[in-house]
Amino acid sequence: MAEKTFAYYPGCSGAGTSIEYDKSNRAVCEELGIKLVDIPDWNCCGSTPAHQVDHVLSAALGARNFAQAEQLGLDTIITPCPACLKNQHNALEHMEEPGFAERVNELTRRPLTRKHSIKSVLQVILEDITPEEVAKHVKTPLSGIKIVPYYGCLMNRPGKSMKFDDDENPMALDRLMAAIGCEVLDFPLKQDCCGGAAGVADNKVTSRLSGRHLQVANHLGADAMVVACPLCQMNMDMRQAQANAYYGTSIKLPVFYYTQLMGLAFGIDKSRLALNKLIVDPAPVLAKIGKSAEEAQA
Amino acid sequence: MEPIQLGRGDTEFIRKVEEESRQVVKKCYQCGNCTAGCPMSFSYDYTANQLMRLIQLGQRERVLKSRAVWMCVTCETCTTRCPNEIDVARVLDVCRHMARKAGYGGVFNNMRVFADSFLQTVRWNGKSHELGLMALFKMRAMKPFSDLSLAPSMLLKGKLPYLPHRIKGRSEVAGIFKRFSEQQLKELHAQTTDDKKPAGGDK
Amino acid sequence: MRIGVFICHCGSNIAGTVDVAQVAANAAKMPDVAFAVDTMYACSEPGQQAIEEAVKQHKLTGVVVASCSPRMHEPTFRRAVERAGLNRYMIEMANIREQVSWIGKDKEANTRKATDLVHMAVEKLRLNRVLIPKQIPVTRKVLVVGGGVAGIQAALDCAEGGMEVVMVEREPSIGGKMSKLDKTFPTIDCSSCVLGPKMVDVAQNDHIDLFTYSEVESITGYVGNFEVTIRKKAPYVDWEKCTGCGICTEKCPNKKSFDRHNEGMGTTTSINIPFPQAIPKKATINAATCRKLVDGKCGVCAKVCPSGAINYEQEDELVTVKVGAVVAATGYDFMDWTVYREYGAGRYKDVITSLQYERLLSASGPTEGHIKRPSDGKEPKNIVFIQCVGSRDVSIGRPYCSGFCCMYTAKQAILTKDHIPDSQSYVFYMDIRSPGKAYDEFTRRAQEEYGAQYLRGRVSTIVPLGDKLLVRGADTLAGQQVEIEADLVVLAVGGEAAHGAPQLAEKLRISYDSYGFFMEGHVKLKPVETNTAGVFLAGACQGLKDIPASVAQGSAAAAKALGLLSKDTLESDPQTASVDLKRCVGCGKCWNVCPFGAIREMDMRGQIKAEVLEAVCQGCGLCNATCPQGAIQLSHFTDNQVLAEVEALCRC
Amino acid sequence: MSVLNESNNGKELRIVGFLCNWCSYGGADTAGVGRFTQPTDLRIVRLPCSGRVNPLFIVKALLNGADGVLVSGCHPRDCHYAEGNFYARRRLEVFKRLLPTLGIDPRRFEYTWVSASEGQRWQKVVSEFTQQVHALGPAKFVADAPEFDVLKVCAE
Repeated sequence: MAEKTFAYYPGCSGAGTSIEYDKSNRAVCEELGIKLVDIPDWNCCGSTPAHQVDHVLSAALGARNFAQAEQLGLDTIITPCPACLKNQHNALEHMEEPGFAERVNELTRRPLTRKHSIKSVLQVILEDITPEEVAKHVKTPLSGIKIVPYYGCLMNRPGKSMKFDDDENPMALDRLMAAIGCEVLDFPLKQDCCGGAAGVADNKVTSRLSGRHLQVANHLGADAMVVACPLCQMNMDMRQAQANAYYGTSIKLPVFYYTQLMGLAFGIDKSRLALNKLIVDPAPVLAKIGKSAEEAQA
Repeated sequence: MEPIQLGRGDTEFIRKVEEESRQVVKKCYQCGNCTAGCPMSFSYDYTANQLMRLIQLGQRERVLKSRAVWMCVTCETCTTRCPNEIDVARVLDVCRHMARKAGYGGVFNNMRVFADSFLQTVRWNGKSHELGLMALFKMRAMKPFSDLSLAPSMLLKGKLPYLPHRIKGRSEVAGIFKRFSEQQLKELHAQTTDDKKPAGGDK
Repeated sequence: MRIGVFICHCGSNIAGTVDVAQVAANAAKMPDVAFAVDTMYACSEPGQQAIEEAVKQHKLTGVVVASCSPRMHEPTFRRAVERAGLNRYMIEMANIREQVSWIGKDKEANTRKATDLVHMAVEKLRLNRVLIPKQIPVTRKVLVVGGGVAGIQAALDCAEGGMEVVMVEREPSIGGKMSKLDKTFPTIDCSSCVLGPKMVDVAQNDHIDLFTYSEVESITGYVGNFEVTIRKKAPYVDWEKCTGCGICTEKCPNKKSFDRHNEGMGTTTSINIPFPQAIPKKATINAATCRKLVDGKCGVCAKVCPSGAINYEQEDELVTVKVGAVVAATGYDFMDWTVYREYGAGRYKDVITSLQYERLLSASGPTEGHIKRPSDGKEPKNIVFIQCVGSRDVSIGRPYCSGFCCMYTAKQAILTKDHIPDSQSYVFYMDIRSPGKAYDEFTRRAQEEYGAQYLRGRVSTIVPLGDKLLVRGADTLAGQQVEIEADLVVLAVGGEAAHGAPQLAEKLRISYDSYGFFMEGHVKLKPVETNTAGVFLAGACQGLKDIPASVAQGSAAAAKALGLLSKDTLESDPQTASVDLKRCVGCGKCWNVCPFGAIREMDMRGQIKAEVLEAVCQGCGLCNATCPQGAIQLSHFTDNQVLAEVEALCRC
Repeated sequence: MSVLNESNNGKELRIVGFLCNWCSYGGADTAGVGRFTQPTDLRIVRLPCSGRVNPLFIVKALLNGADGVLVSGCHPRDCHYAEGNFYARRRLEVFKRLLPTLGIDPRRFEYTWVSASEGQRWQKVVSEFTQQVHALGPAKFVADAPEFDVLKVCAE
């Protein structure tokens, strides 16, 4: 299969709180023949704070990354992080509006010379690789574990702007996880907001919101949650104890990045998937793989 | 509650919001769908649709002094489902920009302090630095002990590097911030000069 | 020629922004103008009399009236000049209201424009010829398309007036949407009790020829003389023999067919009679699911039918009828609500449409009038009604109000309490629209007497949680987000034009709006006429409306049809094309382009020439623009007349 | 404009509209009834159908001093006479392409479709076309139009 090459924007958290996402993502892309060329000396996209302060400032931070990518001669940037995606997607969209690009250029002093686009790694895997092709790479189907896919709010909404999957009932993770053998449960809160970055400012907010997700997932009998967003992962995994405290529950639900599970199914070495970085211990769930329900109980 | 003096609505405020957000707030017919779907509604003082209404009425102060403009997390549920195709999240974002410029929000507004702290680390390093951000934020927000319980496990797992990753082009990034601040100052100056002229309030 | 020009003030409508006296003074200088004056209301009785007197006094041979749109008052002024002894086609109008005074306030510019328009009319009139209409015989029979309550009313009224009626309905039974309703607002009348007798009247009326399970295939001709081809779809049952005994439906082994009458709330057999009161009460086979028709195995119905009516070989049949007028009463359909993915897009069994709910309420429905929710058959206690699903929503291209949902939702809330006394209804609404007689009192009763909790706000999403549905909405009056765990959610789905309406409109050559609703002749003054002579509208096909309004319009359309066909002959419009035989070279371009087949080839002493069939010509002028010789000319819109108008405008 | 009516302050231009009676003329009426303000330059010639428009009319208008010509009919598939506007579209499209060979800026001529219910659309069409013609300014006066064979091409 021909290799697909993209400019790659890892995002700041890839070196920190979501280091396991960055690692597993690189490993999975390699397996699927997606070549990632890191944008040289990329900067922070500004994330939520930048667009909360000013749209031009936010777009300027993104624009510098696009300018850096121009050195690579690649016009499509892909990123694993929906927040980075959304911010830089909006930067491009806003720069189409009259007068906006000029205001951005005043800040960056580096006008863009090419037409750029940005999409998520998930979109590339779903649309360019397809779940059918993904299934062909599976060495160990992850049968025996029940997962709930959680998409968060940033990746698909609003549909007329993001143009990926369904903005009310996204199915990308459902389909990919089914392709690697998981039992995928219909998760009614798959797109309800977890509170995002508000957790740092006030963790009661994230506890309140993500606690509902965890309870519903638990109620459905899920073994694990699968996400594609570092913010969601952090709120669901790292802050799971806070949510438990908030609601007086004692849920222990591992929260995987979808690339980690794909890597497992592809037989990629576990160290490259950084499973040990997860806060809620995934071991009991991983032990279930390949076993039927009865076996698992015994 | 003081009555809204309809004749004294701030039309310039309406125009500015519409211009910056590129949305037509008049299209809002107050169905409440934005409020209905808002995950942060519990933390608002005015609901999303009330904010839209207050903008329609030119109630600048009420909008910009509201807690809600700071609490919105831009999940865009409202934008996605608005029957009149208004990008409500963008309108609220623009209001937040205006509130910030007007100096509202205050030093104890956690959402504001968080944003400031985050961008400070980006300004210094070119990338955000989570540990630095945490320290900066917790200090500024005067709540050093919240989330403290998370630190050990995160540090242990190597998910919070002590030192920031610094990019080579950080001076370029700092330049973006510098020029932005200069612009803001200039604008602020222009505004304060304008303010000396008598203008309609929105009481 | 001696032309009289009358400049109408239309009160202040025109005179407010046009210097009418100046226009009259300018007109007096135009060629052939013998008399020019401004007048308060040209269309009023004194106004018309003034025109008549001026014609006589000044020996006028033609009249220009500058007033409103000719689409409004041309017939009025034609009659006026006719009374004064002129040919009725010796009048032209200048539209100085809709095109001048109402669209700009600059009096100077308006006065100039009005003068120009009068000048154009004068130049055109100078080339007008006397035209005499021909008398054409009419077929005194009316086609009613659609057998819902509006069509039924129109058909019965036409028959009552002594007219022959042909009714075409595409479903196997007449009755339309109303036959699916349990009760009707605001009186909680049983729907089938009030509609049933009317349906029977249709069946029993000797003047009404009923074609159900049929559609209009094509229609040709013109007012008074339409020829309609009807396609009778094959029911695979000889309806002459079928007695409606229903044995076939009892024995049919395939019981999983989609039940159209019950909106899919139950299933039905492949051969079925849609409902007990169906008219005609005849069986129809669903060819998509019938085992015999799909794979040749079965044939049970043929074996059990006591009258030998089953015929698997039956084919569609085309029937041609001649009628003088057409009443379109094709009703409406519900929009496809599954575009609301936030409401589950059909994935949640207990989110149903209001019409489906109507079937659950109905004693003749699949649950025999017991409200059981589709997922588990349990009786719901908390029922949420969401209004404006597919109405007043720009984002899905449905900006209009459907008009009847507020009322039927109130009715359903009331009935819910009647059926399940310990239930609680919640109604999400944006505005309660209840302007009919006793309507608003009805919505108040739903709240005050029946305890329905009304919440002003839209619903953002429905989330299934266990066996409940979490409805997340807003109460904008309380300024709060609200959540309810519902057992059943009923969507008040908005209406849209009946599927296939635009295609029928094209066959009938009537206009339709961008949503597919048929265009009336005039929004206010011609609500049941169309711009195609002889075609009338009744019911929701013209715009969504409730039962009383549909019935009223059915009667109105019938009155129009009866009036039209009350005479034995009609006058044809003489503004038709005619051929100058000297210039015609018989190239045939005109008869090739004529959309009506109104031009034919004829032989004139060995030379081929074109000939216009005056009664068939509709006066579009397509031939005129096509003729390379200028030999065929449309009366009153000849090349010379149009060019005279252009010249009046352009030559300095 | 006409002999009887000289002064127009040089602000107005001569724009001739050829409208079908059933849709566009009705649309213009609807715009009037709705009081949708429009520029005053346009004068409308009422025709039964856009199919009645002979390109000769447009040429005569443009060569005799009109600054712009607008033709408007029923939307395609919605013609009162079933298919008149299809013929119109075909003819007018060919005609528009031939305008430069007559020395006429093709932007001085537009054809469009407006239904009887589209009052607001009519307002928009008139305003935009008037603006377009004003941007071009007054047409240069061309005396005595020669006979053009191209017109016959259009008519077919």
